[in-house]
Amino acid sequence: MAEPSKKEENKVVDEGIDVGISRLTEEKIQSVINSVIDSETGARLKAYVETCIHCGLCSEACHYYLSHDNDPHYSPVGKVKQTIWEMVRKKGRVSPEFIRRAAIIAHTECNLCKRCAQYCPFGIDIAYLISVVRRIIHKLGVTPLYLQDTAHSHSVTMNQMWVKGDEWPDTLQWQEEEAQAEIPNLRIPLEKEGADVMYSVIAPEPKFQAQLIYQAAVIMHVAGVNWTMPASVGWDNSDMAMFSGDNELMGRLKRTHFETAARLKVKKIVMGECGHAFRSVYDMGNRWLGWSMPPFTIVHAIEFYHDLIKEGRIKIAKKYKPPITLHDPCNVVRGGGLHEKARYVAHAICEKVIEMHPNREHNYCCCAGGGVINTGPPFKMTRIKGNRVKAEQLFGAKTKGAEVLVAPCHNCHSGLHDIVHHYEIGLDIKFFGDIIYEVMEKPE
Amino acid sequence: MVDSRSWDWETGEKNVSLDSWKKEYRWVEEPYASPDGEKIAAIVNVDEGEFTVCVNGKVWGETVFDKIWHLRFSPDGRLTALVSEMGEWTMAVNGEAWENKFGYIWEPRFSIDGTAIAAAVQQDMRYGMVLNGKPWEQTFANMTYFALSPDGRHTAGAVQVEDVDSGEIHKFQKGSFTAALDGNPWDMRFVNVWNLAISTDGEHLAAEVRLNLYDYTIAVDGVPWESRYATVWEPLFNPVTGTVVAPVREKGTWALAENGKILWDRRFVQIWHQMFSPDGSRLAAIVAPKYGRWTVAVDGVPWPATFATLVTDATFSPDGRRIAALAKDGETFRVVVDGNPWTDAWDMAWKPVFSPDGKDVAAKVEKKGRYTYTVNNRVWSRSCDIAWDPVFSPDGTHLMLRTVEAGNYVRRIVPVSDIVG
Amino acid sequence: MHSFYNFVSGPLAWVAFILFFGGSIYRIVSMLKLVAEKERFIFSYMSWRYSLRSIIHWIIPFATVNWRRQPVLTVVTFAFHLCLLATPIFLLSHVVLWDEAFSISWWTLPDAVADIMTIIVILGAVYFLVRRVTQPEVKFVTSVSDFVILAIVAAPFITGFLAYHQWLSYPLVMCLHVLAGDIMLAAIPFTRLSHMLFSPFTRAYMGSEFGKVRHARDW
Amino acid sequence: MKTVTLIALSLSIAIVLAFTAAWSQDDMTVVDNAAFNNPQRTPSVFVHDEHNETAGIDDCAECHHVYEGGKRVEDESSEGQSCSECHDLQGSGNQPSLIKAFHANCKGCHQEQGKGPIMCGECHIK
Repeated sequence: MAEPSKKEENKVVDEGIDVGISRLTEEKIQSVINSVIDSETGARLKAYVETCIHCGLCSEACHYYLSHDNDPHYSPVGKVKQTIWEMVRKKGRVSPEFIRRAAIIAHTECNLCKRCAQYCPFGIDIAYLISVVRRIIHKLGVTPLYLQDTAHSHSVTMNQMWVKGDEWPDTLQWQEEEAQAEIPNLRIPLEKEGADVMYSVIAPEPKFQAQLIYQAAVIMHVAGVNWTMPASVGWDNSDMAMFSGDNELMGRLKRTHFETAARLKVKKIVMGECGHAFRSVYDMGNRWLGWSMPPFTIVHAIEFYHDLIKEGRIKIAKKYKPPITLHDPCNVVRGGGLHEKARYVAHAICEKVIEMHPNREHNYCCCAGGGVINTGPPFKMTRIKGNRVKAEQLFGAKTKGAEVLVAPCHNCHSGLHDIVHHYEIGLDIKFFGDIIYEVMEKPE
Repeated sequence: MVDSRSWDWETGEKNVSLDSWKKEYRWVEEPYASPDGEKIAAIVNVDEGEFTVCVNGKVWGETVFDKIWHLRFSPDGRLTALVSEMGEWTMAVNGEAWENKFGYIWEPRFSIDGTAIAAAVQQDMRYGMVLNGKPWEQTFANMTYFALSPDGRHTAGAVQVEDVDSGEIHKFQKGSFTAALDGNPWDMRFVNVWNLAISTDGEHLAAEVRLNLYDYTIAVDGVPWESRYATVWEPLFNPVTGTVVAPVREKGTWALAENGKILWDRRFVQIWHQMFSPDGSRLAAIVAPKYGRWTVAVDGVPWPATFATLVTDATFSPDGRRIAALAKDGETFRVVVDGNPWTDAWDMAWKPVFSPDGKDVAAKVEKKGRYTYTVNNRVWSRSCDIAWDPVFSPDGTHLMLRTVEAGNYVRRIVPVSDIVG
Repeated sequence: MHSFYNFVSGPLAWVAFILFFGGSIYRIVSMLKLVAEKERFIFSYMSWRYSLRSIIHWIIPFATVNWRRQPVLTVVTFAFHLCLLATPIFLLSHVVLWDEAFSISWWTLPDAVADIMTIIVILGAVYFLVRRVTQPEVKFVTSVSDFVILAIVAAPFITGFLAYHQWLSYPLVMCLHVLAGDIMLAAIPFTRLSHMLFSPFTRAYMGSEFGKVRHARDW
Repeated sequence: MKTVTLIALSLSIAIVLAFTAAWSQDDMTVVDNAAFNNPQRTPSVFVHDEHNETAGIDDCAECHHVYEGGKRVEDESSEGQSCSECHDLQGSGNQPSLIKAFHANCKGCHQEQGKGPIMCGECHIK
């Protein structure tokens, strides 16, 4: 086994991990690891483990590695070495303490951002290997508390935030009423069968950021989009089960989402500014269900705004003045290729766009994604300290004059907020929707 | 079933002008046509925070509500909506609100014949079902999935019987949910309960249950099947024998199980939306025979034709001999009958409708925002701004087509032969 | 010594070649079978266009961000791998042996050039060795097997170099050279030298996923 | 490999027989490599008389053979000629190239006899 990492000195206490570990026996660990490896993995795991030449070239891809002064424990391959290699090599005969460390590595020291996949000469998908570890951690019942609780919320309510059946339509009607004060005939059409677009969001929007739904409704209204939102489960496109390794639940969530779109007879699913949800509906959940590509065209907010602006369906009254810098979220850029469209939108709505470097597919992760922010307060500093390099990158953009940081992804938003705050960078963080709502032409 | 023999199958065309509505109200929401085609209705805004429903040009009842949503005709032709007055919610039927009011009401359900109307309700942060205006006596901390029996006499819900605060993951994993029939919960606790089904006779309740984070099965009347699965999908009662059938996942593939025993020999990449023929003798399901390919399997045998994107809205003919469904390839839909896709591809299609004798199939379809109908692989000559599902006459010779064309609601009785040729 | 030489260059060479070709085919076929059995979905995403796009970027020096970030390593690794493959194939002495044995022959490198290429391979191996023991991120993930496979690769070149220059005990060095070559060939399919076999596939898959599904570059 | 060795063997016996009766070359120490434009290796060590004496070769045609129409001509030898007169650098048809002919002639016989050098550097000494 690897020598312990420096940071193990200050052990975090997580009730999900600690209680889970206390219930483990070596036999249980062995049988779970082997059953996952034997029955759920195949050529990928085998080829990735056997092809890796241990060259370490993935190291500099990882923001954790860079932020920890190149501590090899945080390099992508280093994390693989400390987790799945060992499990494979020892045929599952690892200790509960090893599992504890593996849970912390897989859940809080990797965002599954796949930047390393772009740095490995062989194209080894290290995020996949870490996902296998998370699957094992799930099967062992050692998932961090906050993330597991989110998965439980998904399992009960089909949304991420324990939003109950009545609270969802109630919130939409409340936002509709609010927006009608600004635009009297504005509607948030619920359950409108045959609309062109189903608009889906993640549960933090109705729970904490209802103004985002308001803004989206205004954009939809002004652009004249024939849209609807479901009043049943299936409205939430988020998916922490995907990150907690609970694939069965991931499939259930995505089935609910897609079948809601099918029931509403829409042609497209337009989704809010969320990254992981895009990964879930566009790339992961559909596959578990047997769809090689999603059964409905998935349009992320970036692409949606891009099309609306390009087609002249929304017009910009006055471009946004403060210089902005643009954060490329991994799941929609490295995972969806929306970087140029994001720039089109940014330039269309803002007077000045200052690039941060690296950018586009090579942007540094926010360190919140991949379910890491959902491991909650116990690991907040893990995220912040693990992403000093992001602070440096943002500071670079700030030095060139950026005042506002646009992050078209919820997880990025929250993660970057912590980074900006902790490192005292002094950037306002906004969604595209915030700015579009502010600068677009609206009916008098 | 709704008896359509008393409907007017003689008059060729009836019209209701909709244009005038727009002048009368601040806004008019999307219209709904009654099952018999005689009425067209829409939620309309009278003034700020004042709503009513306009039915064939006339106002719906006396009351103006603070908010109205989910306007739907029940199968028996009553017009229902969820309405709010003075901060309280209830169901209004033909303009009259139920006496009982709630903190919130949502997801209304109709029985097959339309005589029963149920919905989920919340009052003082307690949850239950309401059936024809009468709520359950027992309420729950949360309720997540709902069902109304086919005959409309019973309601069920997945209910939380143990309070668990968010963050109490270990307590949650001990089980806090169960299912309740008519408000009476089962004794057993589950981690999760989803997708309830009530038997045809209304006596039995089945649900998907999760026994711990990893083991799933079907529970019937509170008793789980002995077999455990990696996961399961919605259970379904055989309408005749009363056995329960559900898709189950084992070792990464799906099978269909009946009362805990594997039913079909063949396994699939996916199985769901299983359905019995009306006489219970045939069982079909939407399946993926291989990754990324979809079709319908009948009694375990998939149609040879498979489709890339989606198969949905499968339906048996009344005699149980034929099956129609919709298949999506890329961005377009086709009607598929007994495995044979029809010629025309559409931007959207709706669930196919069989004639009572099962000979003819009709479906509402849409291309580039224009709606029309396709019958037996022929297409109706007209296209419309809005359309509702086609309805066959009891003798199967005519179709009632309900459309909106140039600001007019039109109810047409069209001989099937006019379209089929 | 001659009988040993005849053994390593005769029967043992046959064994080595059979193990190399047979083993390579076996490994690739069984890996593809495993995909077909357990991860069939992978085939749905494979694309020639994006596979080649990715492979081409990664086999051209400095065509990817990471190659540009690591200029010394890039030069060394490309020189190393190119010489590693080309030298034994186009070495005159080897081709002469092929010609004698099977009457097949092809273009050959001048011996002086091959000599330099051999030195490049040896120096490359030294560079990798030094990198392994000095770079913390490489050292951390290094196991004994990494030194073993490096030795397996370096051995035929070191012995070949010594044999060509007839330094040390020529017959012994020569025999060791052939033996080392046999070992390396046989080891390719069954050690992590199999990256030679699998990397085109892993690269192609990642390229396909990035190109076809993710609409992004994987370099 | 074995069959090849056999073929080479019989060939070399023939060559040796064909050449032995020719003139003696007591001054010869290496094989003449003048025919090679750009020889990659040092000429092969070959002390003619000493070799033949040690090897007990009397017949010149043992090495200095003559072939016609792909068949060895009995009782004829070619010791007056230079090897490269028949064996050009490329080789053609059944006619081995010069390198191959040398190797077959020398190494082939050594292999068969189980005597004499067979590794490259044993003849091409630096």
